[in-house]
Amino acid sequence: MSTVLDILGTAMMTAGTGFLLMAAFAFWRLPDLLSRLHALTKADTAGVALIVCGAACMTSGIAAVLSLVLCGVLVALSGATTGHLIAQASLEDEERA
Amino acid sequence: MTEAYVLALLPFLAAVGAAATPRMAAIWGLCATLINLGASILLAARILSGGDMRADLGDWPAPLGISLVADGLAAVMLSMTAIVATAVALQAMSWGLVQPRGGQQRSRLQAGFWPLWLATLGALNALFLSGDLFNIYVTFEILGLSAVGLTALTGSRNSLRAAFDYLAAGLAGSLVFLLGVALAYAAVGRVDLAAVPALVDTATGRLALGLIFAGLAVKAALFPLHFWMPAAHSSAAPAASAVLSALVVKGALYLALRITIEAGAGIEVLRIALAVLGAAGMLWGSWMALRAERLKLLVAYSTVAQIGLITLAIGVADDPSTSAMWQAAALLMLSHALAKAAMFLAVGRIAEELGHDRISGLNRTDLRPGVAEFAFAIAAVSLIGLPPTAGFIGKWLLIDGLIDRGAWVWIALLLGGTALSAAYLSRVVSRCLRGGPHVAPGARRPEWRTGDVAALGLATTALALGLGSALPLTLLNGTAL
Amino acid sequence: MTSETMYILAGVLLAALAMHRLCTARDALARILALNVLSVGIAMLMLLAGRVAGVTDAVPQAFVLTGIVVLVAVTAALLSLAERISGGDDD
Amino acid sequence: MTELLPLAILMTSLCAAPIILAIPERARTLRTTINLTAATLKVGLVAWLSIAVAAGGEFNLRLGIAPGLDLHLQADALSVLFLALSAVLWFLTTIYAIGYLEGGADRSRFFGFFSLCVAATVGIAMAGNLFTFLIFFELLTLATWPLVVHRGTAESHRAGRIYLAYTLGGGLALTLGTVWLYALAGDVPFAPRGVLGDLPQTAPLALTAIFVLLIAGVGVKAALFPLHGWLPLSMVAPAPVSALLHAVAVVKAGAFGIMRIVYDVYGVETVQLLGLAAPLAALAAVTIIWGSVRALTQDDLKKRLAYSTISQVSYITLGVALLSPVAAVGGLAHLIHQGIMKITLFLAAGNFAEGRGVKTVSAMDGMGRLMPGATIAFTIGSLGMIGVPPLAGFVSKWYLGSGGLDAGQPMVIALLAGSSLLNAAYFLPILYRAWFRDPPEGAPVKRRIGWMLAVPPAATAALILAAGLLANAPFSPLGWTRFIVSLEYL
Amino acid sequence: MTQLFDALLAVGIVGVAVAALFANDRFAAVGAFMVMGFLVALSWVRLGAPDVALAEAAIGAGLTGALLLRSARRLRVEPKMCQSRWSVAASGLISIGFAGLLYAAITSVPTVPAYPPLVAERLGESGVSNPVTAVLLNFRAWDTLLEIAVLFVALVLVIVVPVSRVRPAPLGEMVVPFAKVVVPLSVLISGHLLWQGADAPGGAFQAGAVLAGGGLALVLAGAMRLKKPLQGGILRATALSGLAVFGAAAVATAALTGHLLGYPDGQAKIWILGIEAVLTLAIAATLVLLFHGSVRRVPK
Repeated sequence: MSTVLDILGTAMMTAGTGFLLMAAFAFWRLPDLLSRLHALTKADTAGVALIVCGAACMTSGIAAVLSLVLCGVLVALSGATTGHLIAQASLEDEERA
Repeated sequence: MTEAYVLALLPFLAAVGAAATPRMAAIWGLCATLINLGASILLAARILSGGDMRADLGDWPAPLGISLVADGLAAVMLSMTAIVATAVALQAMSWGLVQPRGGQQRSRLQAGFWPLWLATLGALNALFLSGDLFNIYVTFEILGLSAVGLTALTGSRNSLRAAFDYLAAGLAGSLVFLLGVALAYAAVGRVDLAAVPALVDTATGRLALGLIFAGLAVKAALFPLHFWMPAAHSSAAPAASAVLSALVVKGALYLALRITIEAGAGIEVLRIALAVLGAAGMLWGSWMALRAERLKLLVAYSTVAQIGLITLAIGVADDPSTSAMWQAAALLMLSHALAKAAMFLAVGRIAEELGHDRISGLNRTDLRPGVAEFAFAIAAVSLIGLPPTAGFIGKWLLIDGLIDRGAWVWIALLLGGTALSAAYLSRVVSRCLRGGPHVAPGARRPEWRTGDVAALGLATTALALGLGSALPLTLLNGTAL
Repeated sequence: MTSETMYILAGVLLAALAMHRLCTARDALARILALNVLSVGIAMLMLLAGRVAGVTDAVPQAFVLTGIVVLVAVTAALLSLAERISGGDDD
Repeated sequence: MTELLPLAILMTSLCAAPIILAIPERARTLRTTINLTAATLKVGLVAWLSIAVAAGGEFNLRLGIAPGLDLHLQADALSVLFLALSAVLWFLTTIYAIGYLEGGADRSRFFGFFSLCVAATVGIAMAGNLFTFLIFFELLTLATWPLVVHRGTAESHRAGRIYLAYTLGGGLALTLGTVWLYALAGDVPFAPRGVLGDLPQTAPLALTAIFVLLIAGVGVKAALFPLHGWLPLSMVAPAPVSALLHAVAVVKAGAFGIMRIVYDVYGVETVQLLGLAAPLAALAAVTIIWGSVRALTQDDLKKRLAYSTISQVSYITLGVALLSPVAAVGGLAHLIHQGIMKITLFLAAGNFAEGRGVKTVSAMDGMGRLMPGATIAFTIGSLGMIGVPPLAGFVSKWYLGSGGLDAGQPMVIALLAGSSLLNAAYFLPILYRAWFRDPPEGAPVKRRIGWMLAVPPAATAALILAAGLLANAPFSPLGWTRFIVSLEYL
Repeated sequence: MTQLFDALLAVGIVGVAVAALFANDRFAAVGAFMVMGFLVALSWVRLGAPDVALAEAAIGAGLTGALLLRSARRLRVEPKMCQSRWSVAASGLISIGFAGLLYAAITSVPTVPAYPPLVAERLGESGVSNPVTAVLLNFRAWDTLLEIAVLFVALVLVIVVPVSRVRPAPLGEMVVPFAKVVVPLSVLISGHLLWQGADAPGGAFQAGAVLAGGGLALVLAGAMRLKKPLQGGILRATALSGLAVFGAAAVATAALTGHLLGYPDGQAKIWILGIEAVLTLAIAATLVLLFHGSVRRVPK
């Protein structure tokens, strides 16, 4: 049973890292701020969620799993809020400019 | 050993009290300063009779725990700080004991001064007592930060800019000092002062000591690294600049002296570097003081020169285990602290009376030179190091030791420094006396204020200290070598 | 090249770069950043100096912790001074 | 109780100084009473001390400052000589100064530093070792400087700056010499016939260098030839200052210093051994001649007296440098005689300036008729300086001359004769103008000379006569110097 | 495999540090500095110093980053000092030489730290099992007291002497729901960290920093009206209480056991936890006030 979980875990974590790499690549290539922001928040949250699940599979003990889930929730929450705030700030700058 | 605990802790607790109740800050300040004076005198008496004392904090032995070491040198430094503290507290009293509610600008100056000043006092006491290098690093941080607070107190634009440069340079100096401590830890695995002799053997240890001295050079405004100091000391409030020039700079000099005592003869290269930098600082500071236009700037540059002199004294002293030449540096520090504090307080009073501190305008005929000018003149005498003062005894011991070694270059430099300091200080005193025969009939002498009493008291103590320098010297003999 | 020597190299480079930047920068923010990076570099060296046979000595950790807290206090003071200088409000 | 006497003498003026400085400007009577009581008290104490010392009393007071360094007050025969001179003359000059500065500005400051000066002079007189001597020597510089710049004009400040440069430079040389000597010989007390023990054999070169440093340091105040520049310039100071200080206290302190160094530090044999006496005597001779020559050309009265002081003080140095007991008696006696004579001249010159606004020699016509009292005093002083027989000047020159013969230096007689001629050359024209020329009509009376200004010159003139006529009385200056020299050369 | 990770991490740290130091856009520099802080925290976890990693992440990168971001926009850009190329090159050479010297010094002599055996032997008596907390709060408690004094002096400089009227504008209502989740969480986590500090990585400083993070979220959400003197007063009182209580505790221990900061044996853990609780609140309040600047008391 544990080997299946380990394989599943590593698979999920590699997928998560792949998402993060794609987010970085997108950040580098995309032209303007808003599209970069869009790609970044989405890909990052997904990538972190996958890594959290992968790690949860590999670790044992409910405490570790819970703290991992907490990390995932916090990253998702802060990612969304900061994305929104930066977008709002850049819009205000454009109006003022 | 309870006096040492009182000295180390009381100022911090009083600082918190002063910050918590801004309108009664002056009462906190005065009581704390007086208790501090009493404790330092008791400590000195106890050391005179009983010899050195060492207390391990929390009963943890030396390398692990921190130990407070109270020996002759520490006692001299503590009583120096206490005396200058009382005078500065007296001067600050002129801002009124209890602040009226709503007094705008004055209350901010008052509310801010006392907590920062008590924190400086506490940091100095902790520094002089501490026997652990990292602990000294933290005391340097408190010292730097509260000194910057004192500089920025007046709120004028250039005092803030000077405060920023002071804090940035101070932090850089402390970090270099911390890097030195880190290397010392890497070399010998422990950071208390007892480990300093072991540092001298390995290359890493010597580099660590070099870095520590570099950090101290920045903190003590030694010659090439003193760029931040004149602006900071001349733009601060009078009581604050007295504290900055007389005491805060002494912390770093004290530690340099303590390390040269602990390290003994091992660090010849560092000693010569210190002596050369000191001599250069002395000449350069005097040269700038000769050309200074404003009185506060002149006194600030004279601090650069005097620090150069003290560092020269530390650098040329022979190996402490054989000769007592290092005591000259301690005596010079003591006399400089008293005289410079008196001078800055007097300059503050002169600026208050005349409304400006340009040297060219010092002799308005409708205001005859009063007590402040007289205190300035006496302080100048002990700064130059003329006979009855402790500065003279310090220079005497120094030249005496140098002659035994036949080091004529250093003696020539010392005498040159004395002549230069006589030149730039007599420039000011003669300007005060210049009045013209037809003195205006209404000419009056400014009346006495508490500031004058503080300045005159300090200046006469500096003068009389020369005759009574047997006391500090016997104390210094009791230092743990 | 054990991992420790790499971290030592990182720490040394951090310290040296920060010193270089400190000497050449006049801008307030740049000097504050340089000081912070220098402090981190020193903390790195302190920890690595205390690392023997895979175990990091607890006392340098306490030193570094104290160093970090001291640094945040001084940085806050530096920033408020810098703002006051450039802000120029008429307090 | 009596061994505290030296301290009491020192304290009378040292404590008076801060009190007078603190007195507000308008408290005139309080200031005058303090001044006079301090002066009379000092004269009384000095008299008591001299009786005790004559009876062979020993006075030693020590205050330890650092290991191997202590402040030492000692009253021996030589110090009593200088003490008597400064006490008596300070008493007279205080009276004169009170009168002179009537209505002037900053009098509290003046009298404060004035008594500080005398305290320093007393300290120099009673110094028991070279270290204490150095402390009071520098204190003298600090106390006299504010008096030189007292008038506050730009010119007085230029003179003050030059004065400070010379005296502080000399102070540095003296400090270096003293520290060097202390480094070589440990504590250096003043004891008859010197204390250097075997040092002259082991380190002759160092001792010569120290001797040069010490004499240079002291020579500035003794106005020896190359170091005398400050004296004529500081005549800008008010009359009492130039009278007491630049004719008596400061200059004599320098000469006294030379005596202490030659007699009580090195001792006569060591000076002879190291061959230092000849150059010193030569330097003194040059100063004597050079001072008199410069005095000839000076039109300003006080400047002429200043140059004459430079040459007269070198008589004392000459007496000391000849190393013969008789010359020593001449030198020591001249210390007193020159003091009395010079102060009479300066006080009289002060009266001329105050009374008639006469400051230059050319304006001295007919002063005999306008201000007879002052001119008589001036005449007695001048004749004494020239060395006319019954007066004090003649006595000391006589002993100097016979001392020169005794030391095998016949050339000294020629020197003394020549300088006496020069003295006559620059003093007699003044007397001729004062007595044998009629005054310009309608000369304005600047100020009526009160008793305070008239009495002191008369008193000092009487002293000159007494010192000359009663020369061999036991308590006369000559008698006392014989007593000192008998101790020194036994 | 782990060596590759360490190598990557070390290179990453230096790269980001170069970006932080030499970037000419201020926000990029501050951003790079925060990233560097987190990477360094990661490296310290790798080096087996979790307490310090926590502190570096929370205070070094988080709070300092927040302070820098707050001030970045307000600082006037001083004109680029046209330093002669010579001085830049010279200082560059000197720093490279210095780096080489430093590296040689550190690696040349094998350190034999004197502390580990002592700490291990005395850990039992110290009342806590986490060695770092034992050193901080017991063996070298005097260092910590002085460190709190440093915080106090910085507080006085920024608050009592209102050196600057710094006031971060609230960032708009979007932060309020974010704050609603984050603040209770930060209180929970900081309490956990405080309690766990006795035997596992954690302690007063880390807990204080997390609590300050929550406080910052509140301030940015504009929810915390600091204008009213009452609220400002309470915050200032808790901030000052840190040094006051620690000092009083020191005096009490000196009275009880004759040694300054020598806890009566057996009750060390209670003393330490009590002090740490007060310190957590004090550090949090101080850091919030340092961020928020002077609480302007509206003059009546």
